[in-house]
Amino acid sequence: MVQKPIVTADEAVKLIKEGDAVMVGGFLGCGSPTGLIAALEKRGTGKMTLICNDCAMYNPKTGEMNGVAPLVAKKRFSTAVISHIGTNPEIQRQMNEGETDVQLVPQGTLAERIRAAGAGLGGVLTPTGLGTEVQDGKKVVEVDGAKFLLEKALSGDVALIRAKKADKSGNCVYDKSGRNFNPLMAMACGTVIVEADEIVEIGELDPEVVVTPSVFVTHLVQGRK
Amino acid sequence: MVQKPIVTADEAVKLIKEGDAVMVGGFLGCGSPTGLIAALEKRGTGKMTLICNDCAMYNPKTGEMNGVAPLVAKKRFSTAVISHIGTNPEIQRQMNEGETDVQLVPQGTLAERIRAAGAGLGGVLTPTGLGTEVQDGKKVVEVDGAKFLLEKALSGDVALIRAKKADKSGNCVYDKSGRNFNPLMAMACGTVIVEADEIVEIGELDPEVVVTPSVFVTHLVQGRK
Amino acid sequence: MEYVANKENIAKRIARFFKNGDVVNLGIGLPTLVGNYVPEGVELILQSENGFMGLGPAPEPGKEDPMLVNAGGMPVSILPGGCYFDSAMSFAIIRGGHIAATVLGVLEVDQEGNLANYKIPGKMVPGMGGAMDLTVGAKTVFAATQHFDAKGSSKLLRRCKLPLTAAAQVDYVVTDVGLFQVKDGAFVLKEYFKPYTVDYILEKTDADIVVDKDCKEVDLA
Amino acid sequence: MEYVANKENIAKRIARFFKNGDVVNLGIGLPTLVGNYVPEGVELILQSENGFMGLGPAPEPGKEDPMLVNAGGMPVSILPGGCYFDSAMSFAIIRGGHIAATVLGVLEVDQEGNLANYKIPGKMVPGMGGAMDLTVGAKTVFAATQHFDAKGSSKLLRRCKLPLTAAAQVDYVVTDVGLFQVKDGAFVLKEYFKPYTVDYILEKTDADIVVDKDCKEVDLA
Repeated sequence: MVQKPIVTADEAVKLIKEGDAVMVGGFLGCGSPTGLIAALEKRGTGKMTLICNDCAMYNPKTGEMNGVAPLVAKKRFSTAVISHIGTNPEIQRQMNEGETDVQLVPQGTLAERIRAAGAGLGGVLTPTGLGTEVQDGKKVVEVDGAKFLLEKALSGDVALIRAKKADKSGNCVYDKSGRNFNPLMAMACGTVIVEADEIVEIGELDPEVVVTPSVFVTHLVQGRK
Repeated sequence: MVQKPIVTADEAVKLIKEGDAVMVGGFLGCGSPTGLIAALEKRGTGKMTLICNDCAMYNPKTGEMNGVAPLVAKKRFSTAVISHIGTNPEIQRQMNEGETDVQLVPQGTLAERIRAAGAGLGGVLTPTGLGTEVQDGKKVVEVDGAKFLLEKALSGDVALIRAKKADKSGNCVYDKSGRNFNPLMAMACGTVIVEADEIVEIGELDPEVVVTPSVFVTHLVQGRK
Repeated sequence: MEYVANKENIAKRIARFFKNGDVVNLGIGLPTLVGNYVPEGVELILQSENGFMGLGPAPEPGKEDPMLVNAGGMPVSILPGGCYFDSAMSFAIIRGGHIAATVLGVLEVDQEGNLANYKIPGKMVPGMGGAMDLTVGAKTVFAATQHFDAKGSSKLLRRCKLPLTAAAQVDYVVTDVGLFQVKDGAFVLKEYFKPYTVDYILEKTDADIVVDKDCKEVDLA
Repeated sequence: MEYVANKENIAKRIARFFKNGDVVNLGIGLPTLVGNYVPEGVELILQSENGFMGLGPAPEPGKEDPMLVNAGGMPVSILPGGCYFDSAMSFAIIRGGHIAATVLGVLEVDQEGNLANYKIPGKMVPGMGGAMDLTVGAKTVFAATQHFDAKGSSKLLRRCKLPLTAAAQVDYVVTDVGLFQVKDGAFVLKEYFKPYTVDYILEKTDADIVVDKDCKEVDLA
């Protein structure tokens, strides 16, 4: 099985260009690729679109933050497609003051839109959001008498993924509730960078338990210990 | 974790009623629940709808067959929603002579339609089948300039699933290429009967490697050794 | 009669709805309390929308695992028989109707079964997270709320004014004064909780209430 | 000049297209032969649409595992680095464009890139299986076919008459007489295979052929 390049976090984030749509795994910081996030924070490219479940935790009193919050604080993203921002007052401030365009998407819809892009589907029909503001501007499609919103596939340019283990061909397994959006985002971007806590030899992962097949992964980064 | 009833194959197939839509896992017989199939063949309920990847292998010269082929031979199903019948001349004969209504569905579309039903989606938009007979009678939906077929969710009444191991709560893992449609069908039916090669105690399956969460499974059957 | 907010009573009453083995998703906050009052002999299986089944209690201090948190980001545990999955599977379980019930907090709930619990325009816009999918997908939707807000206004309304989380999806509203079933465009009062009375509820609630013919007093103390 | 069918040459030529690490799905039958001719230093990663990556050779007789078969139901093996998945993931990989190429058999192929390979109405209706998804999803679609059928008719046509597997998806047609790229409504002849000539191909093929300016003879022996 062919190996994928193993690069440093700094090298990896150079693959991201200004204006790119960047998907970042994690749920309130759990399962976020912290090394890649730190490198992207340092690099300084702005005007990107962040696609993520949430903007992670940020406590303005203590300055404590996790997950993608440092990228928000440094305004690396001018648009966020996201399901929840309630734990990060900074992104709420940026939204309220018109500094960042925040597009709120129901969490299950976000998951399906990303998966659809990865699976070559144009979109899915979901009942979620019918009769709410989420419906605004969207097509309502009736199937056998029931109404659904047409939600379009959502792809990105680069995915930043956190795995527990990856083999050198790119097969990944995840760690507990750190799995969340990671396997979906790994399907939906042309460049897929996996920060793995551990990089193992090809053949070391049981083929029955691989969650993300190697075919999706383009680069590997050794996670911070 | 609450246990699911462990029943015999004969008891299990009594849950199937005449006219039910029955999903059966397996791909050319690999990963089919053979004990449940034998019980259903014996039971004799007819006029059901079979939803399956294929009609498995049947050699009319030797009489050898596998997977769901015995159910076809005994005409337990009057309708088949299926992606491939090329390895079973008997279903082709039934189709040609108008005895069985065969609805051919592209394999990837069949997988997504079943998953959509399990996931509460009304359907998906796929490029597969555009400009072919598969398009007949279906809605074409344009998304950002690209055309897709609207393929509706496909649910069933009962799913017959073959797992390698199930714990007593219903969590399942599968065996190599025997996985195929089994985890999808387990999501898409009200009654989900798992024939497991091995039934283990709750807690014996690693929570990281479970493929079908217990929530989908209603009954367990000990597979034939 | 003086109103005294009582979250425990809300949780207690909802907990009595469940039967052994029900798979339930409890929202963050008040709904989480429901888990504390499940009757003897009933085991709830909790789904956590960030990606697992078999949500267990918080570990002892010092034993927290940062990779195992609930949908509020707080350290929890997983029970034997639980399992992990990705967010698409998590919401397939939720949206696909595989969850017996969800219990959600309330900003406003109305007699059409509309729920508003995720947004106060210009003031609080946290995003809907998983709430919209949960409300649409769970077989039974419980809206769990104090009957009155801090200003004394009824949280049960004729028509929600805030942006909706979901339209016409709420099955039961459980407050600290009574249990209401949403049916045919009205709140059907099924139970009133001691010390409140039917008259008190009818007078103080800003919505159409139908008193069920079997309506009864229940003591949750 | 006499036409002699030569499946090996078709497979040999297609095999030269691939670069190291390409993920490829080879259809049952002729396309499977491609795997035998991959150049030194090029490792193909084969996807099997029934649910795994890393498809390896058939095991020795007696060592077959009935739970590990290819999409034709024949016993195979899995290579280190391979992994199993369900049919939805398998076709997500296929439809989502994650497969560099697919090689498919042909009943008819036309100069618009239409492919018919799954049905002869009233005669052979095996079902499309995964062929429609593969043709639509793979980045590059190779139609692999003998240039003529058993009756001597060209399998490359102006317009397919059989029901289509997919419309306008074929990128290359590789036969035992030449290599054609489908472009702007014509077959562009890129290579002709010894001993055939450009004139022979133009005369015997029932379709519009454009001879590429760099068209050359290739000896596949």
